[in-house]
Amino acid sequence: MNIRQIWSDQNNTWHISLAGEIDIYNAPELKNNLLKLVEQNKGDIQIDCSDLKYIDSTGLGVLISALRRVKDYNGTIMIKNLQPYIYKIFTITGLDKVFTIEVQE
Amino acid sequence: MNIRQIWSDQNNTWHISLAGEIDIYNAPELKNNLLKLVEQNKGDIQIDCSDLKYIDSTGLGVLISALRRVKDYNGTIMIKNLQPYIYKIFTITGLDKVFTIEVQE
Amino acid sequence: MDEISIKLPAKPEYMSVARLTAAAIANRLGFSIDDIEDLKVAVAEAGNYLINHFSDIFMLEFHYRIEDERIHVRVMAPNAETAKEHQSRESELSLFIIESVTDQVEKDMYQGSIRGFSILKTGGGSLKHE
Amino acid sequence: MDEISIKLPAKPEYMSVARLTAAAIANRLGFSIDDIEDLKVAVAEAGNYLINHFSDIFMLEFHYRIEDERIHVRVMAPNAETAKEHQSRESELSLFIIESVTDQVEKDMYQGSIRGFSILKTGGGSLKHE
Ligand SMILES: Nc1ncnc2c1ncn2[C@@H]1O[C@H](COP(=O)(O)OP(=O)(O)O)[C@@H](O)[C@H]1O
Ligand SMILES: Nc1ncnc2c1ncn2[C@@H]1O[C@H](COP(=O)(O)OP(=O)(O)O)[C@@H](O)[C@H]1O
Repeated sequence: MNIRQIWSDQNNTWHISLAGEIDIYNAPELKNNLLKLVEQNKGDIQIDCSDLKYIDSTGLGVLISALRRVKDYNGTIMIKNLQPYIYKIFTITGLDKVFTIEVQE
Repeated sequence: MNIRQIWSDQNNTWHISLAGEIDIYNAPELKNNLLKLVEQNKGDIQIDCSDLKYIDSTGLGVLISALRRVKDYNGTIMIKNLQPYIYKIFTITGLDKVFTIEVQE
Repeated sequence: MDEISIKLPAKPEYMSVARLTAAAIANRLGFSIDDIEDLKVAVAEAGNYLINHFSDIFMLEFHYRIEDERIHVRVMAPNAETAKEHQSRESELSLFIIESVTDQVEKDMYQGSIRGFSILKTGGGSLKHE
Repeated sequence: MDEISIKLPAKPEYMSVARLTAAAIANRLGFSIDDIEDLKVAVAEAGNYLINHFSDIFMLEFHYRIEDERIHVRVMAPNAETAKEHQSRESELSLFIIESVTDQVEKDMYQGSIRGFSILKTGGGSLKHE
């Protein structure tokens, strides 16, 4: 797993890119990272998943938990460039209704 | 494993490209292919290994066996664009002395 | 019919090994990329579920039975006995996912807890594929 | 210390599974790309050797023992008894390769035949690396 982030003052948004595999082993690290970011700046979150190869239920749980924090201050989480086969995991679990998602063409 | 070949009348040579993994499972298929080619045209052989990811002892055995046939009519086998970590397998087994090899930069 | 079995420590860090083995087996059988991914996901979520469910789980076992275009895989926590008090909410997600990406799932129960999954995945696309 | 074990049919078509598992384990331990490749090659050649050596080999077993930066792997043909009459010439190549890419190899002998390999590979580059 690889996480990079840039804060944009202009549109009050964290631009995050997630790459590699997110699973039960490294999901806690992702959770710590996301929680630190929203403590630092209470903004919206855009997650670019162009290079995300795999996410499991534990990784989804982290996203849900982050969404809860972000909603506390009326922020949003947007997930971009999700590969179709990963998007499938979001639809199966109903999370396509919970997050705003853009699938990769 | 993927094998492609083109016969060049001009320099009396089979231009072969080997891609993927060659192992105990598919080495017999490689052997059949090479033997058919040298039956068809008794020429030199150039093998491009740019996309060769793995070769095991069985694959090396096939190359040795092909070399023997080719030497029967005074032909040569040249191995090109070998990845350094695969070249290592040739040096370990002394086959760097037996084949003419060009390693990938 | 061929059989493959794998035993791993029931630790999060080895789930990547479980996934890669599942993918390697499905790949060897000539499954499509989608079906390989489905099997990998199902096996991983079965492992996740068991790791999350039991406090005394040490080993995970994966038994593959391979026939033509079908893979049967049992994922088991052989000696696990004690369910955690608080079940993580991700476990529901795991169950959803396993059921959706496979052709058939049976749960092996032990004292009211799921202690294993018997999963069937066929190469021709899962029945519940979108 | 963690242990992983894998049992496979001793058939050429499953050696890709053996390789991928070896690579996945070494990758999990943070081995360098070269060391991952070395372990993969050693495990595969050990399997090749045994498949080529015995006429009555059905199963291959791989036992990994993992400590810090070291992987011990035993590759075994537990019930194989009958050596083939003609030993394939690739077997010499297998032995050469195994010895060159690992830190230590022990051969388990049975009635004059090698029936198993105990291989040690450390993450810090093999001793015999060029
Ligand atoms: N609807 C849900 N489905 C699956 N998992 C969830 C759901 N909601 C929360 N989770 C997971 O359960 C855990 C607890 O959620 P939450 O109430 O947000 O607590 P926390 O504040 O510890 O993140 C979180 O880590 C999250 O991963
Ligand atoms: N020096 C060698 N080292 C390892 N394997 C070899 C060597 N020479 C030949 N072989 C392998 O042994 C087998 C027999 O070799 P060869 O005499 O060329 O017979 P064939 O005509 O059946 O190819 C070949 O398939 C080849 O793979």
